[in-house]
Amino acid sequence: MQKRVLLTFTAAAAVAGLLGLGAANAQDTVKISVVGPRTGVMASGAAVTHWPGFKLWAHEINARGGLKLKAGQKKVELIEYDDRSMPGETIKAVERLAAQDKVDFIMPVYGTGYNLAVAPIFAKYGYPQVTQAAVTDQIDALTKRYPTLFFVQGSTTSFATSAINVLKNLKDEGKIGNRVAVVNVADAFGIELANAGRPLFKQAGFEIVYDKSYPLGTQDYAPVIKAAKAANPDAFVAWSYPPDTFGLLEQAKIEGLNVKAYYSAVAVAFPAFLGKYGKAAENVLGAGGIQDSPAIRDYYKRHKEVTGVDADYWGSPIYYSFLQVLQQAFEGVGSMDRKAITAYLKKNKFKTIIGEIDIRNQRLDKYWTVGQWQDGFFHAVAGVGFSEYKPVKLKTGW
Amino acid sequence: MDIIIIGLLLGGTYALMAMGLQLQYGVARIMNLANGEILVCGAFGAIWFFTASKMSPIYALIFVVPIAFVVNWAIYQVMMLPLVKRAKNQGQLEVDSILATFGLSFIFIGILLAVFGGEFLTYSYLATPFLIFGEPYALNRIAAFLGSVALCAGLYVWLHWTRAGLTLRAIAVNPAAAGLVSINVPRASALAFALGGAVTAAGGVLLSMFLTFDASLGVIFTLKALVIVIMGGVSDVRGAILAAFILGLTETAVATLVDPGLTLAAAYVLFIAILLVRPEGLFGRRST
Amino acid sequence: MLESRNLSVFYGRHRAVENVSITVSASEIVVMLGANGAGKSTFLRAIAGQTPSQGGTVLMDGAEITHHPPHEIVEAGIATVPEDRGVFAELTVHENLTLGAHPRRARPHEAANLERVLTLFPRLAERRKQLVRTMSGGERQMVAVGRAMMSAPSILLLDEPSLGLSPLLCGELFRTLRRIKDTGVGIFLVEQNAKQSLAIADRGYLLDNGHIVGSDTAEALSKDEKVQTAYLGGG
Amino acid sequence: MPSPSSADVALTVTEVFKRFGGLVAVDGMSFALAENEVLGLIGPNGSGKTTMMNLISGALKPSSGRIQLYGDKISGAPANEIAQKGVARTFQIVRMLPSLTVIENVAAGGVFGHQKRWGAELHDHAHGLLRRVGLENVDDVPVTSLTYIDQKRVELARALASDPKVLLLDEWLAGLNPTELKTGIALIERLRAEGRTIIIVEHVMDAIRSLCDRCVVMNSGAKIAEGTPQEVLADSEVIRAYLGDADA
Amino acid sequence: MTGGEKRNLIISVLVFLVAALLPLVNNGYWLSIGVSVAMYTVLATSWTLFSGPTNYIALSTAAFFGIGMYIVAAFLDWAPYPVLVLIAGIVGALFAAVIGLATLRIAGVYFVIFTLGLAELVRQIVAWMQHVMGTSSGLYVLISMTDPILYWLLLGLSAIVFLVGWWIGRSRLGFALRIIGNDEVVAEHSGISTARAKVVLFIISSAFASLTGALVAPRWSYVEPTIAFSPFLSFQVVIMALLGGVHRLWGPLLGVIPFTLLWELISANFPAQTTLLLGVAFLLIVYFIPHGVIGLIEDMIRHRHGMLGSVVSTLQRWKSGNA
Repeated sequence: MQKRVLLTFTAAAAVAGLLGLGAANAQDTVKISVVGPRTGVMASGAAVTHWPGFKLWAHEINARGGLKLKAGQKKVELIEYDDRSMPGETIKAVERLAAQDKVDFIMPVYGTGYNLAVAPIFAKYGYPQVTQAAVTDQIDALTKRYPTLFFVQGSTTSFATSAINVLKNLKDEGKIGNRVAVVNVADAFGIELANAGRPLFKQAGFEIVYDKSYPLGTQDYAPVIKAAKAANPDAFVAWSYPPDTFGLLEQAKIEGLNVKAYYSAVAVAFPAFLGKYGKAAENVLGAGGIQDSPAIRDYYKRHKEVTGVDADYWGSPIYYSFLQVLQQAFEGVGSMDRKAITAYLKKNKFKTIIGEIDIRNQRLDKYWTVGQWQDGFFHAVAGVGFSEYKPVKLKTGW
Repeated sequence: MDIIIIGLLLGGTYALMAMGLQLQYGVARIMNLANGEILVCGAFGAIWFFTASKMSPIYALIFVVPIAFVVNWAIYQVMMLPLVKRAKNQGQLEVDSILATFGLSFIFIGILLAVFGGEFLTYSYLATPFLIFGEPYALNRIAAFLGSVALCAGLYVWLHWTRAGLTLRAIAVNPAAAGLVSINVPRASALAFALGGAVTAAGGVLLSMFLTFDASLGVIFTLKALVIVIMGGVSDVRGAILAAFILGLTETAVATLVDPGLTLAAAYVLFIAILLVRPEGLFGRRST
Repeated sequence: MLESRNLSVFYGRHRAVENVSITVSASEIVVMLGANGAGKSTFLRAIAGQTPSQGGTVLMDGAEITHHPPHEIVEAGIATVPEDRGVFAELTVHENLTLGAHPRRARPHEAANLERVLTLFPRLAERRKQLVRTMSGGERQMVAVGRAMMSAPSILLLDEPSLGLSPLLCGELFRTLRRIKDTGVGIFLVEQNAKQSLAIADRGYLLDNGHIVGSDTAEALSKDEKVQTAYLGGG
Repeated sequence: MPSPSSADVALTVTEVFKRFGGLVAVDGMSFALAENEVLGLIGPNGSGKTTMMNLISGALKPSSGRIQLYGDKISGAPANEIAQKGVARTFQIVRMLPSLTVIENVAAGGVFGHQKRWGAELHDHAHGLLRRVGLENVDDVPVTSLTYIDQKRVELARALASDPKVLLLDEWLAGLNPTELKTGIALIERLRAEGRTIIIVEHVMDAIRSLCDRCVVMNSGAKIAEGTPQEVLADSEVIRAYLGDADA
Repeated sequence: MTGGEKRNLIISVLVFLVAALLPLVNNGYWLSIGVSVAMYTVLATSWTLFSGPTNYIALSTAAFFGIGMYIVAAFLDWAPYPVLVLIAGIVGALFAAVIGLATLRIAGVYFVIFTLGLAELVRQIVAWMQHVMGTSSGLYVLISMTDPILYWLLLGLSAIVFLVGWWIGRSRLGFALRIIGNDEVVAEHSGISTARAKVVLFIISSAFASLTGALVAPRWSYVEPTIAFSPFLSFQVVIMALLGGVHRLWGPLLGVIPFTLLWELISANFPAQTTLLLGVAFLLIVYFIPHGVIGLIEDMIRHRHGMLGSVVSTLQRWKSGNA
């Protein structure tokens, strides 16, 4: 037994040595690490917004010669790690980057739960954590708890509220009736949205004629859509995730669920959505949305050129904007001093492709929440903090 | 009526997912946890083909099926056969094959990621309503259902009416005795494994017409296929087909009559209940 | 002719069979007698290719078949009826018999062989569509022997064919074996039932603790006092 | 047949049937076993003897009928409960616990059965039993290294370890060579002399003659004769059952 | 207690004490690996308590782990955390008892998939209940739990697992299990209620998984069904245990440590092909360490050649088997 234990320790020590070798220490570049899911349940979402976002940003910075720091211009070296959609892996990877590899900067991870799981580590090592892919109702509690944590995608409730407001406005204008069918995916974000939305619908004077959840991984949405259709709604709201967003819409189209307002949460903003449904996507409402501008159009073009994939109309531009914010913070501070960067973020406003933004309060002051496909662009039709939005159109069949 | 038709359509989908695994486990005794990844490969093949050629994805079967057959045959020869030879008993082989194919599924995911990237891949084909008794159903699902029926029937006829099929059934029933009637068990097992892989990949092609895929999605199909195969009883392809349809009908009935939120829970309750009543599955038999 | 030369089988360090040499020619019945655990079944399984052997050789008509897989051994003309019968319980009688004709050597004569088997076992002709699982022990034994005969073997190996059979069925089986022998097939059986098997056999070997301890004509063996006390009991 | 209620009856089997699908393996068996008696259960291959033993030990449940141990119904109970009530057995094909040592194999029978022992008491008891069945200095040897006869001894010692009220020996002598057979018979004779209550299933007629007080003969699942060994072996029906048509 | 046992006990206590010092030495990266190792040690060792002797491959770890997590997450507003951890253990045990009693007839691969289905079933029901009951607040576990404390708690729990395992090994229950593992028929006929023994072990094993889930919940902060009931967790536990060896109490530990380090090595050095290489590493383990690390070590001791030699000989055997 003694011998074996000894042997184990020897082996462990040997591996430890190897691990140590992993961290190089040349300092002619700025090492920036990205942790996120390449595989597992979160991977497909990350493949649309997370990975290409960083790739485009790093490419553009390096193309213009690097980050302008006090010590001179330095190129960005992006190091990407796969957490396989497992929080335990995310925690280990971030801890390793912070404590072992001592990288210059760590980007936020992908997904609400994952960002919360690593928030203590970011806080402990003082890295600012500008979570681009996290939506929660606990912003107040969390930002108080972690002074390095920033939220830029708003709260669950704000998404539900905005979507319901869009419908309420239509109702108040007399364009649709007050019957709404609501379905949701029985997983974290879907459940949260559904639970936040239920009282709001009532307040807005809607009658919920159908309210059911369906499991993540459902392969046939015919029963859901048939039942929703049978309830004869004026509007249809699905607090949905990527695979079911596609499945629900296809079934709605086949069943002829002819509501005047069709809302589905996550993934309507994905380029694949338009690619798959083309004309049928017209006037579909979804979470996200972007205000059209030449800067944005240019961004989409560059995104496609550099990463080879289309950016979405929700997360991608937000990712890019906040990478612009970080870049300005890095260059404003002039070094990769984590504490100074955090402080800088809390003091300044920034100019980005989506306009001037402010995260001084550890949260974004304005963001878009509801978008609608109109003529091949997913226009923002509602949000928080903006004064003007594109008018909502009614859905007129498939 | 509605429930029955939707249930049958879904059952056809499930049969596509499970039949290949049934062959691989029932005959070759390999509990292939990479089954779902093979299905995803088939689907990706069809998606790639459709996007590139704009021709019916059904034509993708022409190259997906033979490739899947060859790849799976090679997997069996290179990876599984050493395990089969090494295993002292069925239990050992089961453990080894579960571990090995679990690793294999990682490799498949890695390759798919490298080739296709990680995002959702989907396309629209035959996504038009088709009226049966005045009710609309998705034409692509009906097409897949017909494909599934054809595949089930073809497999059944082949297994029951040809000598080669009889050989495979003999191995499924009593692998030890198969050698006694001059069946080259390793070769026939490789054939079954390859055929199972080809059937799974063909299922992927058909399912790609209406499901959305990404590289990591295989595990969902693997789980479903495992449940169906075990529910049906491992050594009879009829069990898997029956189980697939029972599952499709149950899920649809629960979704329509009770609560769609409980469909998958109901599926697992059904699965567990069947095992409690018949621990060897619907068509299974306790070894005598 | 089937021949084993100094065949040995080990299970780990445990010696099950050591240096066993036998011959079986066409048209003869050879029985190997031995108590439980003497190594008879192991020896038979080694010849049939179901258990690896660690020493010695097995020859069929002069060609070496040691270490060949079971299906090649059948192809070489050796059919085996194992102790558990090895039938396909979930298949029909007819399917079992069809599978028996799977070897390439047997396929051209499948129809004739089937005819012959069904003549040997008229019972099977009546029950061709029945699942073997639903049949009695005796009927299963018929299926097993019938299936072995479907492969048109030169040599038929049987492991304790009398096990689990009533004396009546047992007698019937042994009479059938004699008829099979008359068609030119060599039969090798391992048995505990010394009395009945010696009655139909031409020659016999005695196996004890993995070794051959005696061999003679069946007639001589059945009169041998040692054999009588050891295997026939007083009853 | 003695009445089931009489005090010296250890085991009664009443109208027991066992069907497997369509096959009737045990067909209305009834017999009784007196205390301190050695009963031989004999019959040709496939006559249902081992099935009968399995029914008594609880490895199988009867389709109908009743089995009682000292008036206490045991039929239908699981094997472990029957073992705790005092029935121990050996198996037709010797069953060792291969990863355990010899003494652990024996001790396995003495912890959970009729009489339960543990710790030093168990160890001493198992050691004593090993000596009684003729095994010395092998306590800590892996059981797989023993010869066939010695494994049979271990199995016997294991069955005895719980001090069972009724011992079932299922072809315990099968597979022994003539010398070993003598030793084996002597061993059972000693058990008989100790006054143990035993049912023996056996093919070796010499053993039946010398060991059994009484014999029950089975054929095709049913009892065809009962009496002293001499009586039953002279019975014409028994002879016919064993030999079939005198052809062979 | 024999001298050997005393010595082993002292060594074990020393190993634990040394392990307990880790947070004082390194409060960062190595501690997070330590947490991982401690967590999987509890899960794999307790898994082995049941599956080792019975040879039943249970893929239900995630079900019980998730139950533990959700109990903490759902009731944090109503009860103090330590109480919830205990409740999690008790609920896990009760649930295991029900499942264990219901599933005794199921064996082999049917049991494997059954337990896998069980985890999925629990996940589905929990997700559905969250919808029906409208408890979105139950998802956050925002209480402070620093890495050193979590580590010590998990280390303590693993010490308890080892003590329980050691106690079982010396008890009648342990002896009964060894007999069951050898031959269930003999066990039954020796008076052992094999059903009860198995259920008791299943309960013990599952309760530890629930406790682990409850302890880890605050570290993950946010609990959602897909994460809490991830089937990968179940697989990983099984694989680690099998890699180490399931016939000794400390076998799984010898799987957990190298496995965690190997995984870490791959994730750290090959970020782009992590999954692919994990798969390859996996296959190499299955093919070349067929009897687990314990088997490798025992092989080494038996043949007195180094670890490399042992792998090479396995390779040769494999090649010749393949030819």
